[in-house]
Amino acid sequence: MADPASPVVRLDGVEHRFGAVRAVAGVDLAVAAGECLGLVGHNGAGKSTLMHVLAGTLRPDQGALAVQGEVLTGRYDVVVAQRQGIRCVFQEFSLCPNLTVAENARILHPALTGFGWRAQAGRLIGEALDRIFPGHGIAAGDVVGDLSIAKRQMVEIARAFTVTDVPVRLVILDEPTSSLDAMVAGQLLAFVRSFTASGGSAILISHLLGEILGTADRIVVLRDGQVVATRPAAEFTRDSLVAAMGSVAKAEPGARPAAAAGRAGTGARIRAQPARQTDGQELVVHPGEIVGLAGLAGHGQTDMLLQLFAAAGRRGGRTLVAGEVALVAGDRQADGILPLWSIAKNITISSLRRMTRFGLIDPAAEQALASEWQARIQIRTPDLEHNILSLSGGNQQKALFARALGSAASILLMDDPMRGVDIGTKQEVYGIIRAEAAKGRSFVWYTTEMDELAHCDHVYVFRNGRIVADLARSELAEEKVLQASFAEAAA
Amino acid sequence: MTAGLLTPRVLRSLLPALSLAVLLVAIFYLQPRAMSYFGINLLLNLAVPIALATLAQMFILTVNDLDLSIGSFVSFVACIAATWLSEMPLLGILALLGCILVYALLGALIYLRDLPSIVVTLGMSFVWLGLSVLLLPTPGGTAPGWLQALMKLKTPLVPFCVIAAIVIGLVVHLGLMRSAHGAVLRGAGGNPKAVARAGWSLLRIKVTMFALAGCFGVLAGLALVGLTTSADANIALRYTLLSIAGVILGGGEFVGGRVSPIGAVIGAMTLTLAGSFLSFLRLSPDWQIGAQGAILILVLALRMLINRAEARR
Amino acid sequence: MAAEPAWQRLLAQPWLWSYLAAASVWAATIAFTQGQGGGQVLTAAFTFAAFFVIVGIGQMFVVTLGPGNVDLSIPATMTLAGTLAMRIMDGHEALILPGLALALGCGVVIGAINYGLIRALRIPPIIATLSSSFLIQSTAIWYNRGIRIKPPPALAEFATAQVAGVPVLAVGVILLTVLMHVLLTRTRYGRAVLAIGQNQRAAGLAGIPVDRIRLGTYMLCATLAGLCGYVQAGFAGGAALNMGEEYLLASIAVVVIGGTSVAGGNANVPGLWGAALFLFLLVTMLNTFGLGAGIRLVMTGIIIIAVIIAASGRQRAR
Amino acid sequence: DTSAKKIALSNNYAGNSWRQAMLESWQKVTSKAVSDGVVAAADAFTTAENQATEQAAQIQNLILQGYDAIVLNAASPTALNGAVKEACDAGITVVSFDGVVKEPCAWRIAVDFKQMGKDEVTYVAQKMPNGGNLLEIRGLAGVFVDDEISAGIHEGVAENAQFKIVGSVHGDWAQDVAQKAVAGILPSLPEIAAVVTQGGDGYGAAQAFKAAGRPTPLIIMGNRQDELAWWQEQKDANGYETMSVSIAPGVSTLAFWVAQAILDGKEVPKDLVVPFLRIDQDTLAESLKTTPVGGVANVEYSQADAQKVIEGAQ
Ligand SMILES: Nc1ncnc2c1ncn2[C@@H]1O[C@H](COP(=O)(O)OP(=O)(O)OP(=O)(O)O)[C@@H](O)[C@H]1O
Ligand SMILES: Nc1ncnc2c1ncn2[C@@H]1O[C@H](COP(=O)(O)OP(=O)(O)OP(=O)(O)O)[C@@H](O)[C@H]1O
Ligand SMILES: [Mg+2]
Ligand SMILES: [Mg+2]
Repeated sequence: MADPASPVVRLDGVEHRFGAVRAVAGVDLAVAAGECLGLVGHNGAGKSTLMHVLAGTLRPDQGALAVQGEVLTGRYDVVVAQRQGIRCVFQEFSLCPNLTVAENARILHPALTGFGWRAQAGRLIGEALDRIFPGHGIAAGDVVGDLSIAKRQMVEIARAFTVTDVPVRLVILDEPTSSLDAMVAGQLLAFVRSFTASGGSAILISHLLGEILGTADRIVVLRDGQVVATRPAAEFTRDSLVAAMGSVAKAEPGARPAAAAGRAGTGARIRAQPARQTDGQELVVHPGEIVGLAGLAGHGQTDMLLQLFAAAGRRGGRTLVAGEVALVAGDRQADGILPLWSIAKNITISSLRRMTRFGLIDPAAEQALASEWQARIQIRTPDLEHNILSLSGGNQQKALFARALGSAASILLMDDPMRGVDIGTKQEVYGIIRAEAAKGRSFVWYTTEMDELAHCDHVYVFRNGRIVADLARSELAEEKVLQASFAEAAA
Repeated sequence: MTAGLLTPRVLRSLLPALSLAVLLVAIFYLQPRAMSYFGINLLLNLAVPIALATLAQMFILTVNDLDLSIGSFVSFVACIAATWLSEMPLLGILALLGCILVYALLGALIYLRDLPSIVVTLGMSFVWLGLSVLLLPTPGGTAPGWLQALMKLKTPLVPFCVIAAIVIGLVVHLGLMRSAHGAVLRGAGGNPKAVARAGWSLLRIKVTMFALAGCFGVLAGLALVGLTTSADANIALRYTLLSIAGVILGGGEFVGGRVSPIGAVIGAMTLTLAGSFLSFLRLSPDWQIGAQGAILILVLALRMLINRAEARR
Repeated sequence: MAAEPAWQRLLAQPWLWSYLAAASVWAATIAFTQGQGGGQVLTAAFTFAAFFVIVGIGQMFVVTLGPGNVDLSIPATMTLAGTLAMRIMDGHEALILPGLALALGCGVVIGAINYGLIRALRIPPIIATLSSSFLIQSTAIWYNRGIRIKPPPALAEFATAQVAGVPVLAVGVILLTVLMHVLLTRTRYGRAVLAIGQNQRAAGLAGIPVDRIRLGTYMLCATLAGLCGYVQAGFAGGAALNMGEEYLLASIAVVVIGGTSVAGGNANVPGLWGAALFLFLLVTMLNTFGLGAGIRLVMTGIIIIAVIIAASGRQRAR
Repeated sequence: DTSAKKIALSNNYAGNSWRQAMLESWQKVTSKAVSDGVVAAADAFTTAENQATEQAAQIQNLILQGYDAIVLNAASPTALNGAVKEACDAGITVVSFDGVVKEPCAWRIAVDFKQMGKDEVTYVAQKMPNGGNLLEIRGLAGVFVDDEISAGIHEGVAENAQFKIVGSVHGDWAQDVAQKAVAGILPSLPEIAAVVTQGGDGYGAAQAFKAAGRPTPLIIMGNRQDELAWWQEQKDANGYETMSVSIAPGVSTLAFWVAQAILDGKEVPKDLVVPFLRIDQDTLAESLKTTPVGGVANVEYSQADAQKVIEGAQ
């Protein structure tokens, strides 16, 4: 273990406010060389804000900051942080979508200039990608905007580990796995371990507590901007960690009774085939069903959801979608939030038809809907009229959830909707989903978390844009899903 | 994707060139005489200032701003070139440098006060026009001899205007698309926050881009007055719209730092040729104006068709 | 919720500065003439600003759809609608309403064509509307070659009527503005436009019928341009081929000076009046000062920039 | 013999009734000339935007198309010099009219715009020997014609010191713009005795005076039919007196015949002058009768007229 006496970075009494909100309320934090520090806390606990302070992109209102024992308070900013070898993979997408992978690497490295810089940058990022994510399938010349969200995330992570003139001392990973599937996430976590083993330091933020427990040496729990617990990871269990975060750990749900009448009974609400499907295998969804889409990220699940979304309200065609549809988008920055609007307006946009009287939107009904959902899934904000961007990442995701759940749609399409949502809220949302399904709503739920498939009545596993397995609830088992996800075409 | 060379990206970037080629072929078919050194020169020499103005606009669009004043700015430069630059060269050069400085300051102002560039440049368009009217109340003046000589240069084999267009396009391509610094400049259009988080000064980037735009605006004005030999306060007002259309036609986008210098040059040339193509058709005067619109629509529809065909493959 | 004091909310309005600018320009004019004609200048200002506002509303909705959205065919649409209506009415009072319907219908069709080009042929709006404006202008030329036909007297009277120094037309346009403000802020259509302007893809995925809304917006814009052409022809005693020329820049100017964001997703209707009055009064002020054309233009530009700087300072202070 | 020769008209603007009348006259006269076998072709070309750069490109295209002569109404007297020179170098005859070009190799059929401005003031002075305040409506800033007419007006005022220009606005040669500018400045002006214009803005000015509730001054008209009709109305009602002056759109046909004469090998001086078309109180009724409703008073020229103009200059 590293020597805690000479930390790589050290924060003392750091405080940061956004208007009336004390996002970080006096935090002491130190990271030792060779240490992987896990940082957990509910949505809006202040994790990202604290990391912004550490990365130099936000100036703390109070408190001191030291790197390698040198006190830098007051003259600390991004440039200084870079020069000290501190890198940050922010929670929000921080690549330039119009540039190639190699060019994005160059943005981080002022030293990459002169003749042949392009090849050098390509080599640098390529090597990093190979090291962290073997078999990533990303070329240095790819334009970032054309990549899937998972690949973009991989590029951003790999970029943080590239080295030119300054050695990398500390890498901050703010929910790096939220857009990655389990396999790629595993690659990353293994790499983080080897990185810290070779003397580097890392801060890892995640709402998947298993990742934290399995990767971090020490865990810091943040609640409402304050540190409430700091202990070696080995001293935490999943339950004690959840308790420290301030949520009540719920027992895993028992087996849901299979839909009483069986699938053949009622008429299907959705019948669809992926565009690339050749064998006639269909995706079928009945009223009141929760259908899961599984498989590795980027194998056609999102396309399937978009196909269903486009087919809604359209008569005829090969895809049958009988009913109104709402979607929880996977890429919340690009496809979800409306950045100029308040939280309330973001929530109500899909429900306005219900709130229109004599052609005019009824502000009271709007207010009521937003407040109702704020309470139901605990969106942390002093005022729903504040801009949506004032929410923490997880809370933005909750607002998008509220938008879809609050709408009148009978079919909900969910593209990995729990990205960045804290564990307490997840439990609430699982409950809501099950209750809504019981009322007859149908859910099509793409998830990268194996645990969540347990909530589904039926699971379709995708590979290479096709459905390769069709598992009823009774047949569901982790090995089967994994086997179907990876198996080379057998027949 | 089997064909390694013809990826969608390559095809997409070839589209502007393709539509230019189609237009050229159509013109040569209608008027074989145009297919000569002399003919190509006549067809394309006025495209050089437009291409320069289009590139100026492109620099501004790269950082998600829009310049509504480039037309009146080019006019003003032309007025300076036709008066001071030939009578008092030193004063003329200082004035032109001053113009570039004003552009750089505008960039700083727009960034620091977070102003909508479209309003600021709308205001500047009046300022430049007013200055032109003050400098040259009635059309006239004479371009410096060296400038006229340069623009009338008879290069061997390939007309000067073609060489100039290629050189301009390539230089900017190398500077903006291939250089290490160009990547940062474009990145600032794609995700300014990310660029700032990597430690770059957005202020410096804005100022650089606006100064470059001013620089190319000055070049456009000089090239124009070299061709027309004398100036007029209203001479290039149309360049504002032309330059925006040229960038877009060349595959650029209004936001997100997605631009293409070579595309922009080709876009400018396509717009110039579209007008010529029509005069070769000898339409009824009533419909000559409308046909300008129709030809633009045709050129773009053609690109859409190619795009579709490519998407289907 | 914590209620901000009313004055603070007022100060935060994006349109405030265009009104302040208009008021100060007017005050400067009146100071120069030592009080002479202040009321009459205002009457004229409201009369002419009304035309700017009509087209400004349409342009504002289009601009709000997001970056790159702009309608450059407004001048040509005005010309064609005015020309068509005047020629069909040919001075007959009985045809005033059919003439109006024709002018509006002309706008509807043009708007549909514009969006058809944008959508079906994937032509960027700026080039699509520029191209169609050439075609429309040609149609107007072909249709009556610039012959100037007088409007029916009743229409001309309505367009120029004043009650106690208050232009009737301006009152009508103020009512239209109120209606459009409600359309923008209180209806699903308005919300949809604002949402599309922020992020078209996200708006579509939130269930907004993006195509229908955009089509409707381009049609609304062209229809208002048609209306403006009709009223303008009634006001000026006939339609001229160049009657819309200055509306190209002016329509964009009133939108952006009025505080609507060119980046899309953020619009405001009241600002249009402030900006339109400001632009008219600015020209009047400089004319009254009797400055030369060059100085006048330079001053115009500098004042516009000064106003926008002042406005941004206020927004920052929030 | 010019029966094999081809003549082109290069026109920079078609967006007002004057230009439309000009194109119509051209069409009428030249199509007859073509069918009579005087020339082989006489095509008209108009640019989409009123811009010198576009017209320069158009001229270069006409060179490529092998026309023998280009008749030119230029967007700018100087900005086309480069293109005109190229045409001359290619052996093409260039005849400019209305908007003439300064390039020495081209012919010019000019109207003495300065004189026109001066004549307006002279007329006003004659009507109002006691003088008074004048309002000047100008055209488009930075354009040659605007400058010339205005200079003439100011010269006239300098010679008639009893007059004073108390207001000057730019109407951009568009009636609605002129009307707006006048309406804006009017409230701040003292009593106006007369309005001097550049043509086409008279009706709009009259409307603005009416809207402001001010007495109608003497307004110089610009030969548009609506102006003449209004004048006639006022004349019948209260004996209103004024004059109307402008260049006749049909001058394009004169330029055509001059170009034909040059191609025919005739000796033609480089600078020709045509008189402007003036309508006075006594010729009003007749002019109004021959002017199409909504159009412009016009005169078309024949080959013989052209001959006379050429001889007059020699
Ligand atoms: N730009 C901002 N403006 C105003 N308030 C903000 C802003 N950014 C964050 N906040 C507020 O600060 C608090 C802390 O947010 P932060 O993003 O640090 O939370 P987090 O712990 O990272 O949550 P998550 O797990 O959801 O990412 C939240 O209450 C949030 O609403
Ligand atoms: N969504 C919006 N985007 C931009 N500006 C807006 C928006 N909503 C309101 N405004 C501006 O704020 C001003 C005052 O808005 P305010 O909310 O008081 O109006 P309101 O009639 O109460 O509307 P609502 O009932 O929708 O809240 C409006 O005049 C408008 O200019
Ligand atoms: Mg966070
Ligand atoms: Mg309100």
